[in-house]
Amino acid sequence: MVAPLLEVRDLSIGFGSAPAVVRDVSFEVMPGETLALVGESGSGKTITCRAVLQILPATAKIHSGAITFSSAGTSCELLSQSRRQMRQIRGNRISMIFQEPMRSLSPLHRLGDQVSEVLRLHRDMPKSQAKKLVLETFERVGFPEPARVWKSYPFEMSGGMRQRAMIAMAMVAKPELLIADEPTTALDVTTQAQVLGLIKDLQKETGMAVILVTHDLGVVANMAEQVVVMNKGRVVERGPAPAVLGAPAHGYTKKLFAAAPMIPEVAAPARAEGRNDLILDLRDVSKTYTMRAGGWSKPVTITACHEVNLSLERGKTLAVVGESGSGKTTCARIALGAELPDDGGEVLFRHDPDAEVVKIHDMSLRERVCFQRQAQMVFQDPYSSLSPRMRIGQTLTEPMEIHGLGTKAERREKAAEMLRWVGLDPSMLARYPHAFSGGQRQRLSIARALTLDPVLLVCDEPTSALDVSVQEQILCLLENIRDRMGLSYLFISHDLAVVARIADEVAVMRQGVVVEQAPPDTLFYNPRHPYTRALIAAQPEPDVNRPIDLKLVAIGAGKPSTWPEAFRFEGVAAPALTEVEPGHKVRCHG
Amino acid sequence: MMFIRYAIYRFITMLLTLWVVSILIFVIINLPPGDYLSNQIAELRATGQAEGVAKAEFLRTEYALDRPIWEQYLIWVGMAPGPQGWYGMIQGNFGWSFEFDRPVSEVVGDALWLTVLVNLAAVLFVYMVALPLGVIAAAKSETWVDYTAAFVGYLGLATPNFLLALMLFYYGNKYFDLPIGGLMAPEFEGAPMSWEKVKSILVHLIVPTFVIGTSGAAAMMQRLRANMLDELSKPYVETARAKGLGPSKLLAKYPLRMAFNPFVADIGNLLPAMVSGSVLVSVVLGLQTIGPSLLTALKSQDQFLAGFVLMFVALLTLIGTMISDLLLVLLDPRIRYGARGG
Amino acid sequence: MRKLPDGRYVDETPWSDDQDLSALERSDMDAPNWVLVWRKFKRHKLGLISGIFLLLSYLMLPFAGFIAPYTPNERSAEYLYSPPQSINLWHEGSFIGPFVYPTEATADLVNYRWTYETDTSQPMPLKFFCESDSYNIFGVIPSNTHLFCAPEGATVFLWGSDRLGRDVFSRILYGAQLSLTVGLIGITVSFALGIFFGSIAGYFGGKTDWLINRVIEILRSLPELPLWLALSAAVPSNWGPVAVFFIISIILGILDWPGLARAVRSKFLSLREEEYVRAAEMMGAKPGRVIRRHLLPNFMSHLIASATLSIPAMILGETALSFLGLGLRAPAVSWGVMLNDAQNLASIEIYPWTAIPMLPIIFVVLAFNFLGDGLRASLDPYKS
Amino acid sequence: EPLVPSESSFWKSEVQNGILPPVADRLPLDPLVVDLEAKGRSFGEQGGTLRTLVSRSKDVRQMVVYGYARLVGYDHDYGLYPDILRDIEVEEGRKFTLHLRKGHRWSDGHPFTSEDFRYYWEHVALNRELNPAGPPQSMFVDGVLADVSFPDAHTVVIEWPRPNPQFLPRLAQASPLYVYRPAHYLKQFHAEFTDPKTLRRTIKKARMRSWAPLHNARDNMYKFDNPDLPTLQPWMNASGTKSSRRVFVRNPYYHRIDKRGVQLPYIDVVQMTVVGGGLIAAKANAGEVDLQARGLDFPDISILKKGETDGAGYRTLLWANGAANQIAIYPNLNFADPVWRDVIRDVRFRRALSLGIDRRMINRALYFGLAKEGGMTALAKSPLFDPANLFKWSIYYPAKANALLDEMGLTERTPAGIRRLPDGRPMEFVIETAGERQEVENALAIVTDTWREIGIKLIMRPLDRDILRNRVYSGLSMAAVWYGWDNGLPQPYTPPEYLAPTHQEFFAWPKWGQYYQTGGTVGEAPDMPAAERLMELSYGWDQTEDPERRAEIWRVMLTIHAEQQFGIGILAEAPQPIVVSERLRNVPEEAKWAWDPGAHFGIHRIDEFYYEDAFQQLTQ
Ligand SMILES: Nc1ncnc2c1ncn2[C@@H]1O[C@H](COP(=O)(O)OP(=O)(O)OP(=O)(O)O)[C@@H](O)[C@H]1O
Ligand SMILES: Nc1ncnc2c1ncn2[C@@H]1O[C@H](COP(=O)(O)OP(=O)(O)OP(=O)(O)O)[C@@H](O)[C@H]1O
Ligand SMILES: [Mg+2]
Ligand SMILES: [Mg+2]
Repeated sequence: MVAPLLEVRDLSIGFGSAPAVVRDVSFEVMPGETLALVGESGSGKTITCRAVLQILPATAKIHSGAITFSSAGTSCELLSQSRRQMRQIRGNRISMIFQEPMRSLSPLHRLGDQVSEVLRLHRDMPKSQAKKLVLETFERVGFPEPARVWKSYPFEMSGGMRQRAMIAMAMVAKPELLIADEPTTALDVTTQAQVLGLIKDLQKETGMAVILVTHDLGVVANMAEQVVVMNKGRVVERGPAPAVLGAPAHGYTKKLFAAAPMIPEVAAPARAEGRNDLILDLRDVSKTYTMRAGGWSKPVTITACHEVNLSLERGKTLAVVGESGSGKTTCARIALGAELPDDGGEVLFRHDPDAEVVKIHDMSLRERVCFQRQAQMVFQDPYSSLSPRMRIGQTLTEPMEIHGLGTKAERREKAAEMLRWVGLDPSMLARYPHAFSGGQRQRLSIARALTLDPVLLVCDEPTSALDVSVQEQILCLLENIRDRMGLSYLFISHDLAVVARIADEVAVMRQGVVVEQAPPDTLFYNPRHPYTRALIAAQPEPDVNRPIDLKLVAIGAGKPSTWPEAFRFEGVAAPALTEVEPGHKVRCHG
Repeated sequence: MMFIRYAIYRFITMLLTLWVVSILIFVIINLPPGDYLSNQIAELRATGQAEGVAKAEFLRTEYALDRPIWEQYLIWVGMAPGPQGWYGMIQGNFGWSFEFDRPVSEVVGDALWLTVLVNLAAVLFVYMVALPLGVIAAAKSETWVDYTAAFVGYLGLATPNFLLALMLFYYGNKYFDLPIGGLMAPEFEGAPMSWEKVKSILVHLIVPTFVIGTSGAAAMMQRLRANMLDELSKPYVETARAKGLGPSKLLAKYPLRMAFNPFVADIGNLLPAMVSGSVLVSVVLGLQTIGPSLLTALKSQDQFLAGFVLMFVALLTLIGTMISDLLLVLLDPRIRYGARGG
Repeated sequence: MRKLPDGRYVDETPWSDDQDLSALERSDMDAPNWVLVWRKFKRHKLGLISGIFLLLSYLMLPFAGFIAPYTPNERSAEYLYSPPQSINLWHEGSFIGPFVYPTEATADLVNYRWTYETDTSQPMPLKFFCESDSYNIFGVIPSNTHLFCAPEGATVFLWGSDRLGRDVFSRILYGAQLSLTVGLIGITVSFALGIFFGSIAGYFGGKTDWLINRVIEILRSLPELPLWLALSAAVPSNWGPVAVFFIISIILGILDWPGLARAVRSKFLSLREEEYVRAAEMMGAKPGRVIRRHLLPNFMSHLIASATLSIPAMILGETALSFLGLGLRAPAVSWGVMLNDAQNLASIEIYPWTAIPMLPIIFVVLAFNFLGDGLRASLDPYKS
Repeated sequence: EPLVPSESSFWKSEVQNGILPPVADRLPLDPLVVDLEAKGRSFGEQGGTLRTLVSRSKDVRQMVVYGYARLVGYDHDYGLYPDILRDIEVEEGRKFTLHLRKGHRWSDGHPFTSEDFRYYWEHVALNRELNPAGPPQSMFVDGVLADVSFPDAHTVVIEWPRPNPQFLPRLAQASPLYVYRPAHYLKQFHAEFTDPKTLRRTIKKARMRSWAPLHNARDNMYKFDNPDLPTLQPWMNASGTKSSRRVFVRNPYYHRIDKRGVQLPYIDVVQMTVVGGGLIAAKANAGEVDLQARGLDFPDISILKKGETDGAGYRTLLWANGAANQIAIYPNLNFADPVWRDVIRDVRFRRALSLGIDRRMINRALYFGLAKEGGMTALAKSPLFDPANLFKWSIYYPAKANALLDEMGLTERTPAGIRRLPDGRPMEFVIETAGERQEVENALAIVTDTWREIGIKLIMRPLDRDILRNRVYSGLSMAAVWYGWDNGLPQPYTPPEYLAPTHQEFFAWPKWGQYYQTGGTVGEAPDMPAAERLMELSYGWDQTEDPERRAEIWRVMLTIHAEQQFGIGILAEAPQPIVVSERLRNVPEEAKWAWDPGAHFGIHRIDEFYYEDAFQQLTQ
């Protein structure tokens, strides 16, 4: 029998004197095998993965356990390795994709530099060759313009793009073991398919083993040979994927799988129409950025979105889906006035059916304060949007403090209440943001947005880091509030199942333009645009028996220039959006 | 492109600022009552040297000191004709030093490069000592390395420069045969460069560099340490560690660059602060920098000399600030100089 | 763990849906921030010790007169440059409580120094809670009781006496009153201004930034030296040295802010682009709030370090200034004044005890540094 | 017997190469032959390098002071004798006939004749461009300009209608009145002698604006910073101005020789190095000087003695300071504040201040008791010395002081025990100092304590020297500290003007001094009887030639000062440490250290100092 590449035995990790957050975790990874680590948000997946690489937070303590890494006939105990030996392993033989790509990339260094560093370090490669390889990898993780990425800084990238850069960084040196901590949360399904395909290719090519942390059971079904299910710091079930997925044995596993959302088989009845009471209206919104890189040469401009028209009715949910980097976040930020649209674009907001229209792109100070109370945002990258030196208690009470709501005690109470709403314990109020798991931070972000009881909520992938059961809980919460208080959502997501569930209207974006827009039932059952079709096809399903063809899906719709005649375009010179049937608009020629 | 445009814009601003500063400097050096020549005359009278009085009176008209102050300013800068025609700084004439009875350019000439030398040595010392020590102190915070570094640094800070210099000179001379004062053995002054001269300069530089440098080094070290400690636990450092970067390279490439921001902002101040900070040190240590000339010039109100030296320091400051602004843009790509909310 | 036949393992411990293992103590949740910080600070031993040391030093200030056996300008004409005397407990093998041996000075006119001879046959016990020269507690309540004084016919110069026969130990105690307070005012002024202007320049950018930057540039290129000289002539003559120094240190502070302001500005220029700052703004936070709650805490370490570094500069500021005829002067007593008196070779080589004031400076400075470091560490979110 | 002067080894090669004439031809026909034995000095050999330090680069002029070659100069007994001059005849105190030495030459070998005096007088002093303000004040007596004539190449006659008792002392000062110039050198810069074209070229090269400043810049007999300027001093400047070490080499044409025919100076080279003032003691301690007094103060003695015992190769001599007083307080009789002014003008106040000073304590604390305690008056070495003056109102007697102040009606006191002025302000007596001397601060610290006993609060305010002076002159300072009169050793023939309100530099009466100095355009006329009396006396001294009468006037003036306490002296003749190389000879063990008369080392004639084992040096 082959020795396992990595063997984790009875690992327990705790913070300070508190009870351990990871308890007696054991699993093993065979060479070339993919092990999926699934489980509840905050159950210790990330900590376990970090323990393998010995990059735990300073305050974490390994109480017990052993991690053995064996390859090429030698095996070593990672927990007792010297730092020097550890450095030889990190990045070289084991590499890791971190969960929060924005914070995990250095803001001052270009992506090319950061990614190619691994090669220079461990592969002893000349610069030019390293660059070539990196550009190639960039291309493989789905960047249309690798050269631009090479000289971009992380803050110039969209969430998904950063994540892909992170993936490229981990894979470019072709390690023996790849630890991927939720590598595709910020990716649209086609890009996700492409990335997963790449991982599989590499596995075939080099015999790489993978620990894949994910909450997307569809991905698990498509990728994993082994599954480890974690809950509250413990492994509750582990075994071959077909077995676990097919017939979950443990109570938690059962619950988890039951919660997996799916695009409903039959069209859900459309909700009641309430016409022409727009709370938010984006008209002809475009945004171009100038790249910071290249001080001496001519400035490079990037069109993040182009003539986007979106309107959100009061009490409704407008979902935006689309390719990573297609300008969704940009639109959302413009909608909230965090960014100004290029000249000509207009953003109109009416907080109350009878109220005056406020021009978001041109607000007076008073209007701004007023608007900021009514419209809130859940950021795509929750970690960066939480002040690192503020305790969560302060962060959550801050919006109320700003607007002078309630007494101190009331504010605290409300903060605690909010935490409970999103499924966290109020005792965490005194913690700092870094002491949470990815999914917990995402929930904090949601909690913060809700404290002010806004009328408009812009959610930029609010549940991407949540396991399905918690996601379910959050979605219910959002729906609840919407129905109770008439909240309106601009909802950005990659998860079509979630969109199908919550949206009243869906806009599909690709390369800065909206290519198709319709209510979900129309869209999901009668997609017209080739890109929309590709998206739906790429949605993985949590069924081992129905794997999607990653290759095929990854090609997706391909480049706009390869699309059928009716939809084809180059650059931003897209055809106009035409209404093909009532409420269903598609960008096509005539 | 954008960078070049910014640089040009910054340069023009600098010139404007320099002009404003020149006015202020002129006002300040003329602030104390009297002027060089009246003081000179008083001194001559006090010591019974009636002889020189006539000469001093002569100089007063010669250098337009009898005109209203604004006219003196214009003449000094070269924006108005003086008694001898257009003869100001714009025309490249820095005026006359009454104290040394020579043209300012001659008085200052040699001292200028020695000043730069001493201060460069001090800056180098600061960086060579403070940078690694600060980083190490941060990396090994709260260990004996850290504490020793802090102790030594603060020892230097808490000892008055002059006392420190005196001690170093005294014991240095006693036990290591180091020279006392000066920047080179006098026989090398004015002599062409030679290996011996360089050696002499180096030996003479030891104490001044140390004295001027210690306070700067301690300051930089401690602040760098604090800034580094802030950065060390950020996730991007972990990423770098996960790549398998060695500790020194890791520290230097990622957190140090982040922590460096406040220091880049301070580059503008580095040289001028050392120049003016080293004035007193130079005076007490007898270094032939412009420091002593500046102090005597100021005390005796030798206005053209003082004015020139001050303008020189101001120019250094302005250039330094400009460089620091430009570097800041290069260092941190996130920085935009636009107004908020744009 | 139980192994199922199909090769999988299932956890057997009873599982229920709602139970949280990461529950902390409840008290933490409601404790105000400073309590949490204090709890962390307490664990930083060096910082704590330094803090206590400083606290005691400051608490001592009003009572300096009580602790000191002499008043600051009290001269013992017969004991110039007396070396430090030791306080002994045992005399010829028998315990007789704290006492000193009397000394006698003779002028050595060969080497031109005072030589002291100790008469070890005559132990003279110290007096405690004795009455001697009067001083003011808190600067107002007159008193003449001292903790201990020299016995009749002897002296008690713990750290020697200076050129005029003044007790170095007492002067250090009195000097602390000025050195530990006046300079801090300058720091406060410079920090307040530096942080204020630096943050608005850095945060708002644009025209505000331009304007503040020009002011900074101009201020920094303006020479301080001539200003001091001008000032030394302009200060009204009947002002006491302390008042002069007080004003000077405020002016020092006013001139000193640009350095800090630029550091703050540059850091804020980059920090303001952070996502959490955007988030705060999108919640409607006013600039003041963003600066105070989001930006400044992220620059706290630098500020704390800078503040501790300014302290020696301020304590010693006078020594540099006194070259220019400013700064504190006798009869005011401060550590800087004392060191100023000691700035000659003789003090280094022949009367080294006159340079003792360096020690309290170093101690105070180190204490401030460690205190600052402790504070920094307890504000550091990444440290538990 | 005819002297056979011997050639110095220093110039030997030049002489051999014909660059220089042999020494016999270089000396004047009638050189000044120094009688060393009479002074108790020994004959020396030529050679050696003397190292000394100064703290400012403009202190090169100390070489003119130390060298002390004057037309007439003081001898070590403070009598005036011709030096550069062969002889001087004085008629009625108003006509001075100067006889030059035949064959005397400038240091560049050019003859020194009456032509040099003529050039000075006609083309420099009287030239309106060079001297817009006219000839120096010293050439006027009661507003009448001297009449100068040049009967022959070696005679110059300077006369006034009325006696000019100050003329000779002026010529002998440390910083003398130069009534001659090296004409042959300076003419090239003078518009009347050089054709405009050449001159313009020179002006341009020197980066000057016109010929007058150029001439002025080249003509620095006292500043001594122009190596090209010929000189008559024992050493001539041989260094450019760039270096911090100035080198002075022996003047081959110097006019003094010893009885053995050895041309002075004995020492070949003087090296004067500019170093930071604070380092002079350290350098001396390390044995890096051969003769040093400047920059050394009494407190340095202990460290100097230590260096001596550590074997740094020097001795430390203690000379007595020649100023009338080491530390004197000058209450400003012209102070701007009327209330204070009235108080200060009350002689009882000044006496009380003086009585309230514990001079013994200060002496002991600062000078090991080695200085002379007492008020400001002529020093004991002076024939005009009177012990009564020394101690008048100058004994520590607080009770008497208190009584005097009470008598003035200053009986109101603040709670802290400070007396109040008539208008109720507390008596905070602000004394401004130049902030240069630690002794002053320490002395005032002691005075502060004893004055507190008489109800006066002393506030000391250190300022910069120039600022202090400006404040005093404009009546803004209440009192100032300075040295006593420069000349503590007056002779009956010493003009006593500095005791009368004729100088603003006497800080007690700046305005009266200005009034006199400017002929009444600035300042105020003296309006105190004592001051007016001093004025009269000074005038009376000028009017008489009789030494007895002059001495009498001197005594009266000194008594008035002692009675009035215009300047409150604390102590005098404080020891001045002099570091002397162990190998240096002919340095007096005990002497006065004084500026004028004295010229510091000047009257002790450094040119007669020599090295025990001078190694012979060749010209560089
Ligand atoms: N620095 C820290 N201090 C204290 N507790 C921490 C710290 N970091 C993480 N935790 C806690 O440890 C637990 C496990 O965190 P971990 O990041 O491993 O969760 P996760 O399984 O990756 O969750 P997610 O799917 O949400 O990313 C969480 O409850 C979290 O709150
Ligand atoms: N500050 C910036 N400077 C330059 N380019 C930017 C900047 N912000 C975004 N972009 C570019 O704009 C485009 C759209 O970015 P956006 O963040 O809106 O994408 P997105 O649709 O949210 O993608 P994702 O799903 O990956 O988050 C991307 O190509 C990105 O590189
Ligand atoms: Mg995680
Ligand atoms: Mg996005």
